[in-house]
Amino acid sequence: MSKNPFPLSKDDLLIAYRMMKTIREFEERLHVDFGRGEIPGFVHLYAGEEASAVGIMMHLNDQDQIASNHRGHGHCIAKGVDVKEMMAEIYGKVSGSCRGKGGSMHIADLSKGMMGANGILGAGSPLACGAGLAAQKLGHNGIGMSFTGDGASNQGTFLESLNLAAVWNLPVIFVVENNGYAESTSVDWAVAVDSYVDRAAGFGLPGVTVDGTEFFAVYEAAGELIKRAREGGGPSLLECKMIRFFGHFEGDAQTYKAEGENEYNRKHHDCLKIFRAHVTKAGVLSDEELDAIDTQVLALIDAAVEEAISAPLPTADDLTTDVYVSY
Amino acid sequence: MSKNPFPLSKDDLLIAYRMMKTIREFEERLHVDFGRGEIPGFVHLYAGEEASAVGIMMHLNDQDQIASNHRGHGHCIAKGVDVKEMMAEIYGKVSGSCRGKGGSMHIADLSKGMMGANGILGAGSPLACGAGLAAQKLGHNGIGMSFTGDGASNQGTFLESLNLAAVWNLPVIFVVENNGYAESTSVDWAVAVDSYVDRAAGFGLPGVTVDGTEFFAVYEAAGELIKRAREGGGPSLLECKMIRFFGHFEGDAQTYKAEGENEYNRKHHDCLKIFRAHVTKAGVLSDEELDAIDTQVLALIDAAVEEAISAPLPTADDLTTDVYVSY
Amino acid sequence: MARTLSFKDAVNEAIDQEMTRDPTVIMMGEDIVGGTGSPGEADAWGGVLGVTKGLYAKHGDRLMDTPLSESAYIGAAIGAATCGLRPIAELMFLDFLGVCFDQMYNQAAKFRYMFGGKAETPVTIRAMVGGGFRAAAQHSQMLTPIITHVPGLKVVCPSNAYDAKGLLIQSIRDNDPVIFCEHKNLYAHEVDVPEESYAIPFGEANIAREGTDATIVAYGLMVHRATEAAENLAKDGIDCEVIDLRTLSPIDMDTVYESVESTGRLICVDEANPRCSIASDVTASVTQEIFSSLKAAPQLVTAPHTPVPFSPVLEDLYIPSAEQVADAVRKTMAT
Amino acid sequence: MARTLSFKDAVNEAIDQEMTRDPTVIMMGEDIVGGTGSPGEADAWGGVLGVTKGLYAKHGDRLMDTPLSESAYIGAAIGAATCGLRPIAELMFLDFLGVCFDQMYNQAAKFRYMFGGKAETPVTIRAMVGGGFRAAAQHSQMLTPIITHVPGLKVVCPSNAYDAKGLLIQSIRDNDPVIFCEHKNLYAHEVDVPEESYAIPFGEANIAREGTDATIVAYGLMVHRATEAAENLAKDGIDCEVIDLRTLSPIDMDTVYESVESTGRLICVDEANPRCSIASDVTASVTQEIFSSLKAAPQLVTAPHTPVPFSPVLEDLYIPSAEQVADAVRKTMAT
Ligand SMILES: Cc1ncc(C[n+]2csc(CCOP(=O)(O)OP(=O)(O)O)c2C)c(N)n1
Ligand SMILES: Cc1ncc(C[n+]2csc(CCOP(=O)(O)OP(=O)(O)O)c2C)c(N)n1
Ligand SMILES: [Mg+2]
Ligand SMILES: [Mg+2]
Repeated sequence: MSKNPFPLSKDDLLIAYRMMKTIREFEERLHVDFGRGEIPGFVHLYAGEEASAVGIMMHLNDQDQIASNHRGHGHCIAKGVDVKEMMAEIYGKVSGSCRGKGGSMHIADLSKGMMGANGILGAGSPLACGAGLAAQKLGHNGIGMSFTGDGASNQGTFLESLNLAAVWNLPVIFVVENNGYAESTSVDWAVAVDSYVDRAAGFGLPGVTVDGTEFFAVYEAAGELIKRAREGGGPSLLECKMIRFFGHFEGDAQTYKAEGENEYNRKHHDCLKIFRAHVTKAGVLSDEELDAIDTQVLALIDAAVEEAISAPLPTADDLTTDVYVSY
Repeated sequence: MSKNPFPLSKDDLLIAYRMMKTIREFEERLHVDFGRGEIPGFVHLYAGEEASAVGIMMHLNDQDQIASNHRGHGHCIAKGVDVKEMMAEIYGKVSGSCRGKGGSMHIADLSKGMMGANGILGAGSPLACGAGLAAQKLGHNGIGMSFTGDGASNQGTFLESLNLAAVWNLPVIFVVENNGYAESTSVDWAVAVDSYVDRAAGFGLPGVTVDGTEFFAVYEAAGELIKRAREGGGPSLLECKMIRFFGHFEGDAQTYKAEGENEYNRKHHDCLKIFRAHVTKAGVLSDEELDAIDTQVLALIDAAVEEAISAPLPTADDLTTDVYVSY
Repeated sequence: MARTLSFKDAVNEAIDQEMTRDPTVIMMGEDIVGGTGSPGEADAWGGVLGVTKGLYAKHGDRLMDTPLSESAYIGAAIGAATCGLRPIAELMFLDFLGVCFDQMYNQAAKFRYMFGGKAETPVTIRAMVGGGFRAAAQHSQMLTPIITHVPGLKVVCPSNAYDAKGLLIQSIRDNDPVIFCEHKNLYAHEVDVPEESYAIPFGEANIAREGTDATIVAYGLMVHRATEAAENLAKDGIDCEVIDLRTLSPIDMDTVYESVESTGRLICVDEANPRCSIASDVTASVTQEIFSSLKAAPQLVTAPHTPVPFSPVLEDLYIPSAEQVADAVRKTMAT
Repeated sequence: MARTLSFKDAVNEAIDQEMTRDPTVIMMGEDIVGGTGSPGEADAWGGVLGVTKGLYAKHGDRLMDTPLSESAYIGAAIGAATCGLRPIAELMFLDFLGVCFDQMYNQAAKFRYMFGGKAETPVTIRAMVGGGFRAAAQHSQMLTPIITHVPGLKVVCPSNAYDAKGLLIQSIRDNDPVIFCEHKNLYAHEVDVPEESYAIPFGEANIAREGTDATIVAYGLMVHRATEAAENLAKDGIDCEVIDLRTLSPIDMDTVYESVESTGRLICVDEANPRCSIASDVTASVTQEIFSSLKAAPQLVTAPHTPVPFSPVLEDLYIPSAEQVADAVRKTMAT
């Protein structure tokens, strides 16, 4: 086997691939099951964007906290939230990550450093500042990470947070996952600046733009910014340009997209295929190794769905618990 | 008399001086009367900052609308709101601009294009976008102007408005009146960017910084941006660096300022003195002409106070009127 | 001419007719046109559930997509309303009011009073409300009590397509700021709706069902639960009057008083959380004003004091049911 | 040892003692230190009315000034609360909640429920409330009903320095998000306050005055108006009980029920606007739960349904007076 030219060990490459693949299959499966009418509520899928979540999260530990958004499954999985519990949550079962009370848009697990998906655009950015502040005041070297889309980058909460993080020199990184659309509206129209580097500069922050379909590009850029933040260098912004394979949410007819756009992207800009090509071409991982992971992941997702379906529902008692710690 | 080197006619120079002087005396008088316990509520004085309001407002007509902030007296006077009604308002009288219901922080006169002082930081910026939108949709060439301080430039409402105005290409100008402090906090600390030109650029807007104690600098920069907006060129940001002669509000001990700061500024950075020096040195206006205005302004303010004091108070009937147009 | 129309289509028609009638009416919101700047179809969405679909084709740039900046665009709608336009702004879900509430309650609601009667703010803010969509804690709330508390705001929450059309037309024409609440679980509900334009005045409750034994007061989706309860109770010989408030501010307490004066019994049904709710508001007014007419303790039927849960089983328990309403009626009848 | 302390100093002392006791307590807000980055005195303000003055000298960087970005820093306090700190955030005036409300009601309030009990959010948000300062429509509101409506938030509104100290200490120690409302017109009011630290449990109303003829329920400044009314009525032989709710959520209805069961008469006094108010909330609960104890129609005394006017004469008419309270008592006694 040839020398590993990548900044990750072979083991870590396998972990990264497994995570990305897990996200992909989780989402593909939800897409199918939603179409069959088995999933309640609003479901926003992360398929196509996996390299961003995983490229970043490979640098984080449980002490680091992330604040996610409505499109949160990928962030959750990459941050280590239990996949079966997630699936059960989305099915509204009491065995879910949030005992069935949260659903797709509110999965959280603070013990894993996942502060919560969020149904309110931009709302996670101040929360991530809070995570950074806690790290700073408690004197550990954890960081806070805020994940928003291109659309949410026009929210006051997000913009105020850039300034606050800069003023307080917080160990926080603002990831803008730019998939070109906010619902049906184009980023080119809605975000009045050509480059997020300039938007960051408007708040005195360094900004970096990367191709978010390239795992290694994300991994390297995120690594530098995270290292900087851990060492007291302060906040920064990371834009990942990426592609949303599905509609805004399940049920979206996507007529605002160009003809053939999804097919083209699946073919040429699939971050999983790109990753596979890199690592196999370099001879560090083999197709067999990766295929084996694929099989295991599929089995995991199958099991997760089966267990979710057969898991018990919450009962009337659950309705009024967990509001207050004490009241 | 020598040739007029200024971009305003002699008549307009006299008008500008009279406005600035009116603002100054209005505020100086309030400072004294507040100290005597005669003025209720929170009062934020504009003294020292007159060149900004007047340098800008000389370009505007009644169709142009401005959205002001808590430090609004200067904007009101420069926009043509009746000085006696303003004084009566601050005294809580029924003859006031708002029938005594608004007070210092809520003076408005939409017929003069004054959409209101505002007690909520940043809240005027979206409203000014609305004025620009109305002009755009109604097809007249009016503009909207937003006035905020350096502190309020960190509010989400202000920041969102920059983006919205850019995306909709609204005829709106965002004036940041940077007087170095937000209450007691320094702009250098609280605004995480060295130049407002960069903050504007983060939203794709042109930004200009001027010395706001120099009437002519403000006048020229504002003129260009306003012309641009009227002609469909879109929004922009104008930073006026200026000096607040008094405390944040009346009653502020100002211990956060440097020793002698106020005295030094009064001596060297008084926009009225600077204006007088320019126009008399150029031989366009004489000290006698300006002194005559001073006398008239003092008389006006005296009369305004006297009338305000003797004006009738609102009565119980006024308490529950003017909430709805119909209910 | 009347035909059957869904709530959703009634809203669309009201906007269409008012935009046609009055050139100063404009509309803005997130994806209310849809596809702005995107490579595909223009007018791709018509709002997240397609309510405004087709209006762009008719009225063009008078409908505007917005960036995801509720404070800025709702504030802009409010500012424009004071400057000669009559804007409709869509706040996708009323649940999002937390990012733009200042513009609603400290600006729009207060201009007229703060400015001594010298400003008018004819803005309509449309927003989806309510549960049953399995949309969880941040997309399912009934925040009507919060906005009803605010003096200067008018609050509308129709229960059917007929009222939706007439009340939305009135909202757009009204010279005060109006928050127009559309229950997402009523969008598909159909009733007869005239084609021609009509306005339903604010502050006039509708007696959805006449009855003599007890008065059930409700609004929005709860009108249907109340009516269902009344139909079921009728089988047991209990004859309930159901009052649909239609507008929460102004509120038509006279109709409520008249009804309770004749029935002597009051049940208030509210999909909102219980504390400081519309249910408590109506109950308090009735007991203060016509206490001696009451034959028994008034009953409040509301959601529990918790956020809205996601799991369908829990959400179904959360939203007041016809059964809960019937139980409350039976309780008042027992004394 | 007790000595006389003002409400303002009691707040300061509570924060001081908790910061000394617990290293995870931090505090942030606009100018709560004052002078950050400015050339003059550090700790120049201690908040806009000097409430936190002196704390920076003792606790240093654990008190932090903020940029004027309420959503960001209050959200940061909330986020930090889920990550091991116990932050106190000052929202200068509760009137400003419109620019940061989402963080309060959709985030802090809902985490625990949405996340299935797995999050705790021990954050305290201090804010000034109420009128009488001639601060006009956007700085004088009593928005307690809006926050009390929200499940997941606890709401505290003390009427005196003793309660302020004990309830603020409890707020900081409490593991749920608490909105701590400080009436700006009570800051100078003094009572005996022990030097040592003590916590007053939530959900325990205080009987400010015992009486047998009628029950007056109030909170904050209104407790003083109610007590004044009671003293005046006593001269006419009417003996009122005055209940100070102290915490609005949780609310101690048992104490109210017990009192009304013995007096048979209820008057609710609320500085807030009337619709969906604390007054209507308490009235509705009483009528639903102990209807048969009521001898007469309950009376609500609130501000009118208008914004707060600026002019001192109008503002004095706006805020419920002891006279209005007494009139309401007389009205209930007449039947
Ligand atoms: C405050 C707020 N406004 C609007 C919405 C409705 N909404 C949910 S997702 C979305 C689009 C978000 O776009 P973007 O931030 O680019 O994220 P993406 O969906 O592309 O991942 C909108 C408008 C919301 N959830 N919260
Ligand atoms: C949303 C909001 N937050 C806080 C305040 C309190 N406040 C009033 S003025 C002020 C400082 C404003 O500073 P700046 O914007 O620089 O204006 P300046 O007073 O210097 O003219 C603050 C914090 C407010 N009125 N509104
Ligand atoms: Mg996007
Ligand atoms: Mg300033």
